[in-house]
Parts: sequence; C-alpha cells; structure tokens
Amino acid sequence: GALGGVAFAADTVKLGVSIPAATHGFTGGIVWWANQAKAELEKAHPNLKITVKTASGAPEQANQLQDLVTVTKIDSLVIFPFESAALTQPVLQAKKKNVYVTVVDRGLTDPSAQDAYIAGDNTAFGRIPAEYIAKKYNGKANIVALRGIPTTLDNERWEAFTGVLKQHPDIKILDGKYANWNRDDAFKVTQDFLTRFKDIDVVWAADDDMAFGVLKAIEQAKRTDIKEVFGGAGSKTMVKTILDGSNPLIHADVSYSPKFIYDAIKMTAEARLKGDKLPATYIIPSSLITKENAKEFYFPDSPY
Amino acid sequence: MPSGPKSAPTPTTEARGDRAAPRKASRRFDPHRFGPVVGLVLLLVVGTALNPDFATWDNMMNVLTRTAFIGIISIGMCFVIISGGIDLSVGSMAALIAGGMILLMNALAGSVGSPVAVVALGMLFALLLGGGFGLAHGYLITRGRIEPFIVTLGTLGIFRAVLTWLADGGAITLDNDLSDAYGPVYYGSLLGIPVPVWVFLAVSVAGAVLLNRTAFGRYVQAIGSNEQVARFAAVDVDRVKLLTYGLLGVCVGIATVLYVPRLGSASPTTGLLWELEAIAAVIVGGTSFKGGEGRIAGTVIGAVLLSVISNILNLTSIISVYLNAAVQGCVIIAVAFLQRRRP
Amino acid sequence: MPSGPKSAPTPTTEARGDRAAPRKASRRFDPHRFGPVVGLVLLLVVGTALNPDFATWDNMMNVLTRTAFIGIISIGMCFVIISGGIDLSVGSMAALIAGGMILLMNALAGSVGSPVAVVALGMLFALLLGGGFGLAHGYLITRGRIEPFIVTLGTLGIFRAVLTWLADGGAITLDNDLSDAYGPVYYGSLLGIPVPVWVFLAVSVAGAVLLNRTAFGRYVQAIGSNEQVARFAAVDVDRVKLLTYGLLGVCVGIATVLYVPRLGSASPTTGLLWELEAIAAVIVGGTSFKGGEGRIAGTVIGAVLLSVISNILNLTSIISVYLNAAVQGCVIIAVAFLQRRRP
Amino acid sequence: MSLHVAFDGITKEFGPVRVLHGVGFDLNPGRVHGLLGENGAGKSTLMKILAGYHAPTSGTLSIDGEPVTFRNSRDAEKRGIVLIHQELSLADDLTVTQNMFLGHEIRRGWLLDDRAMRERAVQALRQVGFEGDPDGKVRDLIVAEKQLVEIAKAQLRNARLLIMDEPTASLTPSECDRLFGLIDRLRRDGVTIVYISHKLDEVERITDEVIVMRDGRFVARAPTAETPRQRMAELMVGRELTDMFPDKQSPAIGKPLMAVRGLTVPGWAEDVSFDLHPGEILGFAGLVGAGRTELFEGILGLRPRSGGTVEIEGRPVVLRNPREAMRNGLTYLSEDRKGKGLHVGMGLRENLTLMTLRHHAHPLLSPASEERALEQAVASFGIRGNPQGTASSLSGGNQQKLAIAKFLEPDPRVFVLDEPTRGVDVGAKRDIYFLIARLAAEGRGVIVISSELIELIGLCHRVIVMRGRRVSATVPADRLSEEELIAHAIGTEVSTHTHH
Ligand SMILES: Nc1ncnc2c1ncn2[C@@H]1O[C@H](COP(=O)(O)OP(=O)(O)OP(=O)(O)O)[C@@H](O)[C@H]1O
Ligand SMILES: Nc1ncnc2c1ncn2[C@@H]1O[C@H](COP(=O)(O)OP(=O)(O)OP(=O)(O)O)[C@@H](O)[C@H]1O
Ligand SMILES: [Mg+2]
Ligand SMILES: [Mg+2]
Repeated sequence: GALGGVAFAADTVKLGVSIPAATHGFTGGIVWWANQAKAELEKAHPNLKITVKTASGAPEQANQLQDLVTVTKIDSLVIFPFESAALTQPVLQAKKKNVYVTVVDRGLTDPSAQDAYIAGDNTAFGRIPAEYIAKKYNGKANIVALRGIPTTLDNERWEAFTGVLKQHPDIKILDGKYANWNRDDAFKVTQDFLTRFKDIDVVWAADDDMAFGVLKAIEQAKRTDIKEVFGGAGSKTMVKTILDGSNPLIHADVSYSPKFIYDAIKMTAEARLKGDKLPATYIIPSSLITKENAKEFYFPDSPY
Repeated sequence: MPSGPKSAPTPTTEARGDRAAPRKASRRFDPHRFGPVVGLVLLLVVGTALNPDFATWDNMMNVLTRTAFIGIISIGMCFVIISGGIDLSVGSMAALIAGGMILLMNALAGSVGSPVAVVALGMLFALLLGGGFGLAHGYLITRGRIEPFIVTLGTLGIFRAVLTWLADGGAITLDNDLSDAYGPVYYGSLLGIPVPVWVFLAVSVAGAVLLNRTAFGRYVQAIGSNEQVARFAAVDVDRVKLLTYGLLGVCVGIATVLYVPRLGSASPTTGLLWELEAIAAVIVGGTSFKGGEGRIAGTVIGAVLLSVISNILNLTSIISVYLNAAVQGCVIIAVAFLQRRRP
Repeated sequence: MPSGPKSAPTPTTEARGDRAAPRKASRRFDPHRFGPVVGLVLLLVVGTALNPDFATWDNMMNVLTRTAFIGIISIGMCFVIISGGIDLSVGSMAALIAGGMILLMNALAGSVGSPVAVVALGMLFALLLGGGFGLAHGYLITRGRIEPFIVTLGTLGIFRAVLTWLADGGAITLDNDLSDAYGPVYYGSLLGIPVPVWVFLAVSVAGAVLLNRTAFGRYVQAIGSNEQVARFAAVDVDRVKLLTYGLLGVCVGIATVLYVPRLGSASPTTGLLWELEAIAAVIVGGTSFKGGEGRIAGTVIGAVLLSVISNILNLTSIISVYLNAAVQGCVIIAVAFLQRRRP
Repeated sequence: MSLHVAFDGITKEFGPVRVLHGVGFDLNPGRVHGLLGENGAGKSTLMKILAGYHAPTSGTLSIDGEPVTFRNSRDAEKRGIVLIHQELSLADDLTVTQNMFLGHEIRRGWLLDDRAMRERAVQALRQVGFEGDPDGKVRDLIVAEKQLVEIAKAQLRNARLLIMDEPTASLTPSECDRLFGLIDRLRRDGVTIVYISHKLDEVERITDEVIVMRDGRFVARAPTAETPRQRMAELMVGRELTDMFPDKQSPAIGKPLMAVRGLTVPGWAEDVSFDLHPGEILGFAGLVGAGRTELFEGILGLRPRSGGTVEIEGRPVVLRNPREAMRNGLTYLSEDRKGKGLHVGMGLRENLTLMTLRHHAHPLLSPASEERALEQAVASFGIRGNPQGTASSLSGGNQQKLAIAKFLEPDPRVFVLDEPTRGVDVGAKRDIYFLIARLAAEGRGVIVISSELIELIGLCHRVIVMRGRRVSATVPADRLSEEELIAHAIGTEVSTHTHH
C-alpha cells in the first residue's frame, strides 16, 4: 500500500493484536505476554486502545483480521501468523486499508505486506542446540529427536539442526518423530525410543513442554546411558532447573521467549503514538542458556 | 393436575375429523423448525448491542464470505447425515484437495500459457478429486460394509498424512502469478456481493431443490428414516448412499476452490476440525443426528450462526480470550435447546 | 414368579428345539466378533517381525499402561454408544478434571498434613467431578432433550476453555511433594504389572459384568435397540441414559486419576482428541455406531489395537514420519473390514 | 390381463433353518384366494418369494406358464405383482404421500411432481377411507391408519396380482367393509388376489377358494363355498378345534380393582370413567381413532393427562410412566408390536425378561434363570421358532405370543391388551382367549381393546364403546351383539348406558 509506510503522529491509536490461541505452553506464554502488554500500555497511554484476539487456526486468524479491520477499525496491527503462506493474502488485504502492520515470528511470503518484522530466530533455535551438542560431546553422540507439529516453522528448526550435525559424521540422529509440542505425545514417543535404542546420549526435545514428557519417560525407564535432554524456548521451569542445577539431565536451553510479542506490541504502539517507524526487520537473537546466564532469562511471573 | 411426563407429545385438541388441521398448525409453529432462526436473530441483536459496527454491510459480507466454505461443506454433509451416515474426513479432504490442486496448477503454470486456463483446470481437478474421494468413501461403506464413522476416520488420517508428505511437513504455496489470476474468485464481488457468497447461495438453492424436489432427495430421506423400507420400495440403497458421499466430496471440492485463493497455500493444518464445524452446522440447523429428516435452510442458518458467534467474540473484548470456546459452547447448547425435539 | 403364563392352556405344538443348535454354531464363527482379535494378532506378528524389541515384556507393559486412559474412557463410552448416545467432550473433560484436581491438591497441601491424604482427596474429587459432569450431560440430554452430539460439542469447548483460563494458557503443575506421593499410582507396579494396567483390567471386568450381567446393562442395550419399546416395557429410559453419561464421567475421572501422576501437570493440550480415540476404540471393537449392541471385550481390544499401531510406528522408521497417520488410517479401515457386518 | 401363477417345489432356507419344504400349487387368474395357515406356516415367506423380496432356495415359480426369477421386488412389480406387507413398511419420517410413492415417484423433468402425487394419493386414500392428513408424517399416524396407507399404496401400483398379507389385522369393521368393496372391484377388473388372514369370517366372505399351508407345506385347497369355517380351522391346525371361546365365569361383585374417573387425554379421550372388577374381562370397542389406545397410553403416563383420577385396589395412584404402572400392578401390551411391544432385533430371552429382570438378578443376572423363564413361556404359549434367534425371526403370530408372555411376566393385577390377537392364527387365538379367561379366573382384571367384535362378544363380561373421544355406551354381556356395538361405535343409536 502506498500510504502504509508513511508515519504520522496519531491522537489515538487503535492497535489490533492477532495471535494463536493458547494451546500449549509456548502459545500460552504468547497470550500472557500480549495481555501483559495491553494492560501496561493502555495504562500508560490513555489514547491507546489495544484489542487482543486469539485464533486456533489460519482461517480463523484471517477472519479475525478482517473483523479487526472492518469493525474494530484498527489502524495498526501486530500479528503472529499461524502460517506464513496462508496469512500473506489476508494481511495484504489489511495493509491495503492503511493499517500499519508489524509481523511477529513467522515472516510473510510477500514481505511487502508488512511494515515491520520482529522475530525470534528459528534457525538459531535449531542451530544452537546442534552446535552445543557437537561441541560438548566432541563430535560423537547418539541423538534422538522430537519434532513439533508438521509446519514450516518446525521444518526450519529441523533443517537447521540436522544441517549443523551433517558436518559431524560421528553424530548420529537415530530418529526423529513428531510429538506435536505436547507433553503426552513426547512421553509416548520417548518411551518407544527407549525401547528401540539401547544407547542414547542426547534427546533433542526441541521444546520445553516436550522435554518435560521426555524426562518423565527416561525417569520411568531408569535409563542411565542418556546424558542430556535439550528442550527449547526457555520456559520458566526449565530455566529454573538450569539455574538450580536440579536435574542431572538438564544443562542448557535455547532462548526463544514468547516475550517478543510484548516487545513487538510495545515498540509498535509507542512508535505509532510518536509517529515513528520501526526498523523493517528486527530479529530477537536466540541465545544459549546455561547455568551461567540463566538468571537473565528467568521471569517468575510469566506462566511460561 | 396429574400431567404426564413433560416429554409427552404435544396434544392435539380437535376432534378426530379435524385432526389434520391442528396437526398442520402445530407443524407451522414447530420450534424445531424455527429454533435456529430465533437463535440467529437473538445473536444479531446481541452483536449489534455490543458493537454498532457489527450491523454494517461490510461486516455482514465478511461473515457470509467466510461462512461459505463450511456452509457449502455442510450442505453436502446434510445429505450424508440425513441418509444416516457421517463423514469425519472433510477437513483433511479439503486440505489434500487444496494441496493437490496447488501442485497441479504450479506444474501447469509453465506449460499452459494463460494463468486463467491453469486456474480453470485446477478448479476442475479439485471438483473431480473431491467427487472421487467421496465415491471412494461411499464404495467402502456400501460395498465394504464398513461403518461410515470408521471409513472416514481412517481417511481423515490418510488424507492429511498424504498432504503432509506432499508438503514435506511444510506448506504448499501457489505461485504468485496464479495467485493474482485466482484472487478474484475469493476477493471479487458481483453486484456488491462477494463471489463466495454467490456460490454459497447457489449451492444452497441447488441443495434444497435436490433434497426436496427430486427423487434422489426423497430416497436419501427414506434411507435415513428406514433403510429396510427403502429397500422394500426397490430404492437402490447402495447407489443412493454412494452418491450422497460423492455429492459431499464435490461440495468439499467447491469449498476448496473458494478457499485456495483466500490463503494461497495448503499445509498440514489446513481444514483442521472443519468436520466438527460442518457437522455442528447441520445439527444446530435442526437435522437429526440419527438421520431421516433434515433441512438445507436450517443447515445454512446453522453455519452462519456458528460464524456469527465467533465474529461477535472478535468484535468485543468483554470476555477473557481464554474463554472464547466456552462462550461458543454455551451458545450452541442454547440454540439447540431452543429447537429441542419433541420426544 | 408370575403365575400367569404357567396357567396357560396346553401348548399347540412343541417348540422346535432342534433349530437352536445350528444357529448357535454359526454364531460362534461370527467374524463380527473376532475381527478385532484377528486384527490385533496380525499387528502383533507384524510388530515382532519389524522389531524384536516389540515383543518384550517391558514394551507390552508400556503399551498397555498408556492404553489404560483411553481404554477406561472407551469402556464408559461403550455404554453411551450402545444406548444410542455419544460424548465428544471426554478429552476436554479429562483436561479440566486434571486441572481442577491439581489445583485442589496444591491448595490442600498446605492445610492437610499428609501428602497421601491430599492425594486421596484429590482422587475422590476427580471421580466426583467426572460423575458430576457426566450427569450434567445426561440431564441436558434427557431433560433438555438436546442431541447428545450438540451438548457434548458445547461442553467440549467449555471444559477446555475453563481449563485454559484456570491455567492462564500455560500448564497447571502439581507440587513436587505431592508428585512424589502420587507417582506410584502411575509408575508403581504390583506383581510386575503396572498399576494402571490393573485398574484398566478391573474397569474392563466391571464394565463387562455391568453390561452383560446386570439389569442396568440390559436396559442400556434395550434403549439403544429401540427406545420406545424400552419405555413401554417400563424401563426408566431417562434415568438409565442419565446414568450412562454419569458412568462415562466416572470413567473419565478414573482415567484422569491415573493420568495426573504421569506428568504431574495439566495444560490446554491435555486429552486432546481423546474423544476420537475413545470412540474409535469402541467402534473398531465391533460396537455399532447406531447403538443397540456392543461388546466390552471388543472395546478393550480396540483400544489396545490403536495403541499398538502407533507403538509399532514409533519402533520402526520404514515409513516417512509424515505418513504415520495414513498407516493408522489404513489399519483401522482394514480391521473394520475384517469384522464388517453381514448385510 | 389376469395372471396365472404356479409354484413348484419351492423351498426356502434361512441359514440352516428350512421354512418351506417344496410347496407347489397354482393361483388361478382373476380369483380371490384365501391363503390360510398357522403362524409360522410360511405364508408370508412364500408370498415374499412371489413378490421378489426373497429368492427361493430351490423350486420354480412360473407366471403364465413361463418360469421366472425375480432379482428384486421391482422385477415382480413389472409383471404386475404387488405385495401389501404384513409388517408395516413405511418410513416414519416421510409424509403419507411421500411413502405411497416411494420408489415410484411421478416426475416432471428432473423434479418431482408433488402436486400430481398428492392428488393421486388423496384419491387412493379416500378409496380406503383414510381421513388423516396426506401431508402428515407417518410417524404421527396410529397403526390402523398406517395399514390403510399401505393398502392405498398398493392401489397405486396397478397390480395384476395383489397379495394382501393380513391387511385387516388392526382395522375395525367399517374400514374392513370398505376394503372388501375395493377387493370386489379389483376382482371385477380381473386382478388375481391372494388374501392372507386369520379372520376366518372375512375369508369366508370374500374369497373364492382357500389354500391351506401347514409347517411350510401345501396341505389342501377347496372352494370357499364348500368349506365351513370350522373345517378351515381344522385344516390349518391339523386337529379338531372345539369352541373358540371359553365359558364366561361371572366376576366377583365387590370393590373394583381399578377405577378411572373423569380421565381426559387432551386431543384423544375426554372425561372417561369406568370400573374394572377382579375377575372381569372388560372390552373396549370403537372405530379406528376413537381414542382407545391413546386413553390407555394416557393412563400409563405416556401422554399428557389433563384431569381425572385412577384408583387401583382402592388406592389413588398417579402413574407417570409405565414403570410406576407396573409397580402398581398394571401392564399394557401395545397394539404396535414392532414399535412399542418388542425389541425385534434382540433375542427372545432378552425380550421376555426385560420387565422382570429383578427376578433374575441376585444380584447378577442369571442366564440360566432367564433361560428357564423362556422355556416355560415357549411351552405355555406355544411359541414356535428358534428360541436362540432374534424376535424378528419369529412369524408375526409368534411374535405376538412372545409379547403377551413378556407383559405377563411382571404378574400384573390389571392386564391391558391392545389388539391381543392381531395376526394370530385360530389355534393360537383360541389359546389366547383361554389364557385371558384363566387370567380373569385368577382374580385379575383384564381389559381387551379390540377391533374384532366377535372376540369382544365371545370373551368379555362388559364392553365399553368409545366414539369420538368419549365413552358412548357400556354394553353388558347379555346384550352384546355386533349390531349393537357397531351402532354405538358409529353413533346411530342413543345409548341407555352412557356414562355421565
Ligand atoms: N425398569 C427400570 N428402569 C430403570 N432402572 C431400573 C429399572 N428397574 C430397576 N432399575 C434400577 O436398577 C436397580 C435394581 O433394580 P430392581 O428392579 O432390583 O430394584 P427396584 O426395587 O425395582 O428399584 P426401584 O425402587 O427403583 O423400583 C435399582 O437401582 C433400580 O432402581
Ligand atoms: N428372515 C428370517 N430369518 C429366519 N427365519 C425366518 C425369517 N423369516 C421367517 N422366518 C421363519 O420362517 C417361518 C415362516 O414364517 P412366515 O413369516 O412365512 O410365517 P407366516 O405363515 O406368515 O406366519 P404368520 O401367520 O404368523 O404371519 C417362521 O418359523 C419364521 O420364524
Ligand atoms: Mg405372515
Ligand atoms: Mg388402538
């Protein structure tokens, strides 16, 4: 849109926030941080109105987008798309109606549909654990991996992870199965991995929720060959565990905090109120969390 | 007053000779028929009260447009349910059709010149694929004598798995040129009314005519009401059942044809839980889950009603986002209560 | 005993006892009865061939233990389906019960001294909550005269939404001390067999006795077979239906009691799609979706069979992970085909 | 024009059970044949073979001299053979008109011509005397109305050979008269007719010759004129039948066992009062739709009541459902056997003991004890058929016996039988009459609702006649006659016994 990028100071800002519904720990965190941002920012800026909507699928999110534009008449949007490809057209339609668009986490397939892009680093989410494992185990280890739900997001992480490990011929990924970012499924898949593979060094659970199920399965099987379980996303319990050193299998994690939705809302709202523009792309780096730096990643009030 | 159980049928008060009259009258005011309408009207009132922008033309068109997919599938589903069957696979089927169709169109884009022709071929393919899947269901159910629930539960998994495999776990995305050529099918309008709404309308009318004014529709109802009786009346039960599933498949194809230009991609989460929504629309619309009787108009209203609920929820923030599904659940139960069946 | 029939006049002809024999024989080989068993045996053979670890005691116990939840729920579901009903809410219900139970236990942990007592109270609460939810369903269905599909579709949303709200979108986690006290309920064994398997067994036996050897079970079948006839035969139809839903609720409660110590937490993904799995177990087990007749043993086998499929898939990598669901779908259809009903 | 049909060596097996053993006889064109036989003799099975619903296991069926094989009923219909089923075969959710044209819709182009169908339906319905709404759902019809719809439906098919399998089972005399008029007309048009009935007076009245079957075999045929009723009955049962009805024993005079006062079932029965004494057999007569069935469904709490009281053994009772009625010693056997009386898909045993499971539960159900109950019932009621099969595998009459046995299991003080001998053969009918008399002699009160006046006259101590939702007369035993009952039922006589 021609006007979409033009910045101007507004008297009032109607900001719409469209995010996935809380279906597992991570998205639960997203919802919590989004509401947190709403509460704080609306208090600080009386002329700011934030509407938070959660969707349980791409079509529903597209619908909400339409409703936010047509009926709530938002002028700015922060969207965490369910899926890049599927939401591109709908966001484009919104942008055509002069809505300022900040896309969070999953970039659209057509970048012209967005004014700003703020994201966690999915490649790093897969790369960091791989590099960590390769280094720690001197390029020699047996790994089993859990995957999330089949999505582009999951693919990115998986490719980054396997991509790094390809350079280490002695690191074997024994198998990777979907456990749907779900504790129960992770528990079952791990149980079966344990039955199947007698010698495992590391489990890449790829998500802290799933890591939780993995740990329980290992505990039940009383297996001693496994040296480490690596989750992902830096949930509060996992960070606390690292901080306390309370679980011998947990040593590190990779940060991918749902807090970025808070940052995105805050940055967008404040920029819009002042009439500023956001940088076109802003990647919130993912970093390795270890006992040393765990404190920086610990937010006791967040649900995640 | 020793009145019998509340569940007893409505008494007719006229003498025997005139029994026809009061029975007819009681049918006219059958809450069973008007429950969904009443529910919808109430919702519209609530929506307008909560947010004046709700009642705008644009919003109405938005709601109707997005209802089109589920609505069209529900119409096919209505036939299947009336005939005493069920189809759990429609969501996965839509996803697979969308994926297959996009792959085909992307592949053709190189060889066939005009994007419009490619899109037209893609659409045709979608309808054929849908019909084929539907007939396959029908075949397994009638010839294989397997419960429809099981057959379609199985294909629910199969369709989605094949799509996931085709998409390598990610998404299948339509080429940009094609997207532009195809866009109007979802985003265009005719006389101020979006194309999908026209299609939805056309399918509804066709469905209503088919159900109420053709022998096929009559047979569908007869089979759902009493399969043995239909067989005795020399109705080719297997063939009619086969066709209802085929019809539903075509409806899913049509819905997919409208859906693809909207999101321009298919992924393993496409069409997730559409089956529940479609079945819910049919049942909320007053069709009996046990088959035998049902209404297309009710189904359409049911589908619209379900969209309106989430539209209203989108338009207000009085309720915690966590509780959206609870509100939806309550409204569905309340609407069903309005049209509860006489025993 | 009634004296009426005894005083009847001389019989006109002798009953033809000889006819009984061949019928009974033909029933013994009814594939309908043995389809699931055959399917399970075949799967076991395939599993062992693919991975020798499959046939180990530990793996078997793993599979049975994880089947316990769905299995116990399926047994309750079997009653509901036989009576002609359906319950889509069991997964959400389990999630909400788990959440509520954990919150209660965490709250009690401070005031009540012994963790064991707290856990016992939590378990009791889970069973009561489950029974209460079930009865609420039954009440809406019998008194409210709303389709079971709709009622439980509504509560499916409501239960999960309330849990999500209670959990603030995250997980509700059991306190550590309690976790230790509660752990054995899932992780403990008796005579080498895990506790959940014992409970599953006990519930199965109780279910089979209840269905086949008590008046209640007979009424359930009679109602599913023909509600009207049951009503005329002095069966208190509403009460029996109410109880079937209550029973299912209690089964969900039991399943939850076993489930909570496994991970010690409840989240919005807890129990997702359990309803489909439970219903599938019942139908794969040879119970008719239309009600009237069904088998507990079949249901148990159906539940085990479904777990075994995914166990085998986890134990091998011959098939792309993307296609897991397709394999599951094919096996389900194939098993159903083995036991297809005679026309 | 007329069809000549020949059966030759027809056998039929259902699984291992052989029900027809080489039947052979001819049906002569343009004649009305009465087909007689006990329950389970195989009449319906043979006719279903003729009409293409079943294939014979062996043997040949010839039409006009040429052997035919029908793949389905449509094939048979093409030859002009139409069957009116004994078990009503209408789809509840469809309207009367829709049912009548099911499978034979009139179309205009692609669409149904509803108007033309309705017109023809109304015409056919009028011929059989159906007065309900042709656009009403069949679900809302009473049994007799359904039967009329079945007959009207067959009317539309332009049959050359019409098989009527117990068409009058639940019809009252005036509807029957209309039907006989219809049959006469058809015969004059040259239609061959097979008329199956257990009402021998009807057979005597309208058939040209009778054909008798027993145990799946052809037994005899004879011109009707030369075969008195007594002889027909003997040919059917294979032995001599003495009096059809037991002697009437006068009931105890004293306190009534059941007293109903001013009972109203809105829309169906108004201000009905009657007493029933111990040992009394009380009949209820009336035309189709007079409200007899609905009155008792109201008493049982299955329909809303808007006034009146019921006392049983002197205690006022409020019966809200059949369960409470059973506890108070009242059971009711419905006229709608398939829809309200028996679980046709369940076994005999399960059907028999459904109301008295507590007798077999200690606390678990004992199959052995249930089996004993079944054996006893099979013996005392002469239920013929496979005791291990489902109720649906029994012939119509045997299903009726099973139903009676079922509703007697709770040992009721007051037993209400609605059309108790519907579809029951003469031998069994006689058994049932003697049974009813015995029940009364034991001090029970028995109420018999029936459309067969002979039965009421032969059996009852008093008969209450209902007309247009009200009691129009109470006729004592000594004044019982067909004329009297009909007169009260259709309202041509001012009664001296009207209750008010
Ligand atoms: N026809 C029926 N319909 C529903 N429930 C029944 C029926 N008959 C018995 N029950 C219930 O099954 C259980 C055992 O029944 P039983 O017939 O032995 O007791 P009962 O004395 O008839 O009970 P009630 O006081 O309820 O009549 C009781 O809980 C009873 O209420
Ligand atoms: N589908 C079936 N399966 C098994 N047995 C059957 C079936 N249909 C009929 N029979 C048996 O065949 C025999 C003949 O039945 P049929 O219905 O022909 O008797 P009928 O002469 O018409 O008796 P009624 O006068 O009682 O109607 C009966 O013993 C019945 O139990
Ligand atoms: Mg017969
Ligand atoms: Mg009657």
